Amino acid sequence: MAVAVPKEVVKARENYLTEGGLLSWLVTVDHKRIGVMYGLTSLAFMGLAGFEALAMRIQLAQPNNHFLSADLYNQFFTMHGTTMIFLVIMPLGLGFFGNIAMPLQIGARDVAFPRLNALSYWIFLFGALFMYSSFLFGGLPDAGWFGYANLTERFFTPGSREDFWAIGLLILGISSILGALNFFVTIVNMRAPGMTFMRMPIFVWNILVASVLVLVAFPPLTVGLVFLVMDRFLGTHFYSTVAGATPILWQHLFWLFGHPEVYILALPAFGIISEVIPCFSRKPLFGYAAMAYATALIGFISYGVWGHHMFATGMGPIADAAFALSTMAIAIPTGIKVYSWVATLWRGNFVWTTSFLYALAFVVQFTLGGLTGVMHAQPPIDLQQTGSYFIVAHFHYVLGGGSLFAFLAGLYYWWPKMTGRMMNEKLGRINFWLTCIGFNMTFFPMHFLGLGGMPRRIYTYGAGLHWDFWNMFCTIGAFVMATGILFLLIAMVESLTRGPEAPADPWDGRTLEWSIPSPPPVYNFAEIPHVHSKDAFWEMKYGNNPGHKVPEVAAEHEAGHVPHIHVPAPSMFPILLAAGLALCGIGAVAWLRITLVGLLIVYLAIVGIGFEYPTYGEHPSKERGDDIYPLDSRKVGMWTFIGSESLFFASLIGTYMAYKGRDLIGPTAKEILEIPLTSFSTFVLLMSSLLMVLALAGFERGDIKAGRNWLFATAGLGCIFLGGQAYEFNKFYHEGVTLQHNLFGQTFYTLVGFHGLHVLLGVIWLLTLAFASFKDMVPKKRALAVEFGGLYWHFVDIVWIVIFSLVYLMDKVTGA
Amino acid sequence: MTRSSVSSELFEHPSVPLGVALLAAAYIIAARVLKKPVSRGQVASFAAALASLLFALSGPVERLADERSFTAHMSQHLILGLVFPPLFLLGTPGWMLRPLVRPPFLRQLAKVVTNPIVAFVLYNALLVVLHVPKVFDLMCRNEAFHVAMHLGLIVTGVITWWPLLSPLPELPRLSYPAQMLYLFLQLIPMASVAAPVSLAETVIYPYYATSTPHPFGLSPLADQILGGLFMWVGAGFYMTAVFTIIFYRWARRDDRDQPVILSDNGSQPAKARA
Amino acid sequence: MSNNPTASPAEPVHAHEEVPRGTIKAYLEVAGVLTVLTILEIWAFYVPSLQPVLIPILLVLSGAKFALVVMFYMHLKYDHLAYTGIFGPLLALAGFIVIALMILIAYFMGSPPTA
Amino acid sequence: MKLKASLGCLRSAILAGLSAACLAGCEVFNGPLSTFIIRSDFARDSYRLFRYTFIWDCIILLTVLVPMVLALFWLTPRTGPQEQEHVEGTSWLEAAWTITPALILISMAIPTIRLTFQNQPPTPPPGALRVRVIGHQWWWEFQYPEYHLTTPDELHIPAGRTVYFDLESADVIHGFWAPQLGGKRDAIPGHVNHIVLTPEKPGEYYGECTQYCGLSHANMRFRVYVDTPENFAAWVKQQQSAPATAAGNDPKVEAGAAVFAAAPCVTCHTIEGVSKGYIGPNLSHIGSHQTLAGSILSNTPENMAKWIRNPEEVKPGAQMPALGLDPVQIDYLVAYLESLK
Repeated sequence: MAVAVPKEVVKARENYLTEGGLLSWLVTVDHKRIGVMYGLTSLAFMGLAGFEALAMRIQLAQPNNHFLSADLYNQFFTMHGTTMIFLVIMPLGLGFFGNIAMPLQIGARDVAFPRLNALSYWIFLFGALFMYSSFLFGGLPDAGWFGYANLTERFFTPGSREDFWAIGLLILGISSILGALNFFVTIVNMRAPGMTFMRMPIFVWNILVASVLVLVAFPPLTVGLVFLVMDRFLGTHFYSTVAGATPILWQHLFWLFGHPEVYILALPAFGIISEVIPCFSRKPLFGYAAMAYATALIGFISYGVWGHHMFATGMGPIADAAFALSTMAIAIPTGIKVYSWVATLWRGNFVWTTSFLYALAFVVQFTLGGLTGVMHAQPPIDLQQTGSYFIVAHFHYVLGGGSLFAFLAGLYYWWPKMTGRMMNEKLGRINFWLTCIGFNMTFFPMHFLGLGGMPRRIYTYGAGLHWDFWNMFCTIGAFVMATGILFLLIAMVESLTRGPEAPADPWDGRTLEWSIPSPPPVYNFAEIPHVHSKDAFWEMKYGNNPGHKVPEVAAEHEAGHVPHIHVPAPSMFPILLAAGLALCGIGAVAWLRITLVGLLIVYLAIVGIGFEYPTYGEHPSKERGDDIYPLDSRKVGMWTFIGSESLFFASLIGTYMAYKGRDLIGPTAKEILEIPLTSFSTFVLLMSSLLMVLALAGFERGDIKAGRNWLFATAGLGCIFLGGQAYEFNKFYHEGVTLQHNLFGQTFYTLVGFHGLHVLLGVIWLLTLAFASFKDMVPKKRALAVEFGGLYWHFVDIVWIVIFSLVYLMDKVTGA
Repeated sequence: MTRSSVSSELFEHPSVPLGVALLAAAYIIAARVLKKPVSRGQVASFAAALASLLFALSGPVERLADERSFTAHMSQHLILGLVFPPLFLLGTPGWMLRPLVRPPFLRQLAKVVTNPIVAFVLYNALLVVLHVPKVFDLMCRNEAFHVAMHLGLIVTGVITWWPLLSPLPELPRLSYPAQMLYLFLQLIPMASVAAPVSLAETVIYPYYATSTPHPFGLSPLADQILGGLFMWVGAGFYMTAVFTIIFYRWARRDDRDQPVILSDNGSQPAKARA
Repeated sequence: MSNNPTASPAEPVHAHEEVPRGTIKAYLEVAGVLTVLTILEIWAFYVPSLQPVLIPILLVLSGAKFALVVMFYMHLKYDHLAYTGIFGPLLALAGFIVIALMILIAYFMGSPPTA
Repeated sequence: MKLKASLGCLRSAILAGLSAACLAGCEVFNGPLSTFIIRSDFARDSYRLFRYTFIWDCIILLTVLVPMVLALFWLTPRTGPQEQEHVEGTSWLEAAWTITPALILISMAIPTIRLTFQNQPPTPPPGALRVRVIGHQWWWEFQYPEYHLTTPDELHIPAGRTVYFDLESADVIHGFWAPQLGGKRDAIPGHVNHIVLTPEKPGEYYGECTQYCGLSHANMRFRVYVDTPENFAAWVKQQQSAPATAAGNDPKVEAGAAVFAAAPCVTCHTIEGVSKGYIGPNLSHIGSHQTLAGSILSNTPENMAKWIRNPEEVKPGAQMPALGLDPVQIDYLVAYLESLK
């Protein structure tokens, strides 16, 4: 009754790995290739972070050890954390697995924006290299991956190390946001026909929620970093008490990012486990709907729990209690997940692969980490444990024994699909057992050390504190684990050189990626599959529906023809744009003029991407078959971007409001702001929005000339607004309110200045469109391009509406 | 009033039992006149709705709310806005309401007010205005205004739940994802009213500051914080529960709506994989 | 959030087709209302007797302006609900951030020095 | 026979090794910084809540592990690979594992919130001893406003009397933690944090900085001496009096005092009646201290000399410069400082 699945090796005529030369990887926009590049880069950085960790473990093996200097140790622990989080686990989870598996699982030919995908990768790579290049200029960053202010102020950390850290993170943040935006749009809009949200593979659910979290979590971090960079370069005092501010602001902004980040790291792992366990238990996932709901709920709650990182800062009992409750609440959906995995195992028919072993180890280790997490939700317990090795043990169980183990499970699981080669199970076993034993040897005793009072981030400790035994034990464990990871490399190389060729469906899988050859052809699916249920491929194979064909492999095999599918053309602009961005960073720490060159490159590359295809409206999306999707991906992307930008401005406005009226010296807002002038510019900006819709209407009805003129008029009003702002800033400046003068000065200039910057970008955008329309590059069917410019412009307008009332009108109220 | 019999409590606000009786009578008469069957669940739900109304507006809750306890007053509002309306809508069959919207004018009006945006704004505007200290104080001291406000809460409550539980296909419910969005947004005005109340450092509702001692020995401030938390946390959990229910209904609907895959002979539908 | 989760595979839903947008007249009317609201804001700002309730007035007026621009000029009123579904919750979170930062930092730092 | 004997040997060796490991392992909880040695009400409350949560955690872990082990190694699948029952969910089970943890969490939340409020009283308890704790890079300063005293790195408090700490910082964020006396709190510039606790038993307790504060974060430790009330009173008296120095009797000490006055020491350090520097620790009674330099060295003349010779070597990044004194001068200076009891 079941359809025979071709178990023999079926090869695509041209798979994504072999097509084109090595140089073609530089301009590739293929999600699978980008995934592979993410994976390789992350593994390289994992080696680096592992090296740092081993060095630290040697240093801590004995009391009063002198293997590393204090300075080097601090650099190493800072970069170990930064690297593992930003350069290993996050890019592995989203960049690598998200790219390799997600589009295949939803039955798409690529992600929504292939070139943006390449851009994310290149920005990630250059950002990472940029950050590590500080090694050549006076050492690695050394203020911790959390970079608590005011230690990061230039006064306490002179030199350029922290500059590299802050600017590097800003660059990496751009990469993360772009990548997440891409995935979000892809999942929302590009699922195969019939694949409703409730039929998506659960891994895709997790990537979806993780992407949303990136979009909402990175804006506060970006704002925090912007303040930090301003403090370090421009002499403001957002985090120092000099002008009446508080370093706690950094902690709020950072953990507002930092806690969702934990789930950004963990959710892809949950997703992988939820695929691996059912596959090797030969059972469907238990409680699919509950799993999906728990995923969404975890994402949602994780945005309101950041304060549990700050119980020791004295937020006051009310805030402590609120954060304690919300943090404890997150244990419930997490518990649902763990129990559902166990229930999936119940009466399963197991296939004991290495991947499955990793998944089982994940469940146990993650549960341990989660349970200690409940303790940290309780302030009285947390006050004893935070900042100690107990915390180190906790988050290594969550992120190492959790996320990383899941990623290893996923690596073994998707390796045949990705490379077309099977992995050696024997090497896999050695790898698993060494890693697993080593991991637990290293990190379990850290619970004891923490309870024994050993603080984190210390490069040395005295003798006689009773910590010696376990520290030595941990160090030995670290080396066992490192050996285990070495076997992973051996297994990978062995597979690539001598591994047997993989069939399309080596695990008898449940999801769509197993329905196409391994490695997949460039276009993924010869024919976009139609989905009728969860576990779509399993249904096709065994779903009691003999008439239903198992599409891809069979078709390919029988006919041997490659269908004519246009795949997105390679593009050189992503790598160019990323290089421009990296130049901006280099310029900031070295010579400011380089930044200008970088900005110019960025601008040209954006224009290049925007006008790369002469008939934008149709190509390439139409030929990829995008017209089967319900929405326009680009518009979904635009709105998502706008939403994420709102959070950026919210963080700026929140800071402004929080610091309002705390200036140590005047003049303050109510003494200086001028309402008549600003009222006028508000009116100008509102009217520019009107002109903008008129311009769009012009383009939409094909009246290019009218549209262009309205565009010029809109940009003109924008310039008037900017002129008003320049006048205002100049006047304040001459009245003594400089950026560094007082809290009002720095928050006002930053908030209003960032808005002004957005107006400026909008003006450039609109002018670019207007000039392009001279060359007939914005025909009627491309009116969408104008609509995007318009959406951005209106967004700038609505932000101003808020700023005008909150900053200008309301500020006069207080104290009046 | 120190000790009062049940009847005197009931008739202290005669409008309440009267209104409840009227609703019950209307329900029975409608069922009789239109001669269509009402399911047992619907009757139970409608009865529960009326009971919640009685519970909230008469008896000990009302007495406490009237005289001494802000928390009781908040519970009253929560029942009126969050408990009664869904029970009422679940308990009333569509055919019973259809004649009401048959006249073109009423129909037009119903179309407008049950538009999700309008429905959202109506209820939440009332909620926000009601908790402005001056308005609240006025309400506590002026009986007529108080009754009007409570009626307003009930009516706008029903309207605001309409997009989620409408019994009439011609004034339809939102799609499940939109329902979840709608519900999520409902949390915001609720929290923005409740948060300042529960975080206030002074008593902001003077009516309860001067009243007789609280029955549970709470200080006026503690009473106010508790009332705020009822609204914030209690209503938050309630809404989350409703949200969860909608999510699972969505999930199940998606499962059920699978196109039936016909087997080869075209006769037997494939086994549903529920 | 896609609003067409059950779109049957045989007939994919096209949302690319022209959606009816606002007319020029509607845009002009909205511009008029926006102008009036702005004038009201500034007027309220200068009327001494309104000072105690200025904050709620400003919040309502700017909220109305915000909504008008988003609904009409940004076409959310005409477009697929999915766009509102994306923007709405993100906007709500933005509001949450502002309020949370204000409350937490105000509590931590104590009341501001009175000038 | 031989095999058996050697196996027996091996077994006893393994057993011995294991028990030695256990002993060595458990030693970690007997250290001077162990959170399991409880010497204040604050620490006891935290510990009790920890124990309660820990027990629940163990139970929950079992509810995961036991079914997992059963499923993996004991149960066999009911049917063949393709026709197993497709259980996609069981409502009552799912409800159970949603509601039960919620109830458990509520049972944890109630004492948690009670303690959270109890630990942070809005005003100092009446009769409490107030101690101002100021974190510096990388040493601690303790001030007793009640007694007009200042002492670095070594804190004396009386047993049985509630102490109300005001935590402040002179530069970056530090974390104040004496594990046996209770949980930590951060010392934040521009802000005053509080800890309230009542030490219960006289003794010497270790403390350390728990918030990363720069290069020598690891070298920022301190000691707490909980004294009997009588000893505490005596200590206060001794600290309040001018430093008792043997200046008149010992020429070395006299010479050391001269070195101190001539060297840049005076710009940073206070010795009552001699200098008024305030950047570095107050040295008025340094001779009576048990430890030096952020409690990382025991107070011996050799250590003192080592510290003065090159602070950087003892504590990387130390703010105190190497003064370039010759060994004889250092010898005098050490003698002088050690005489300040």
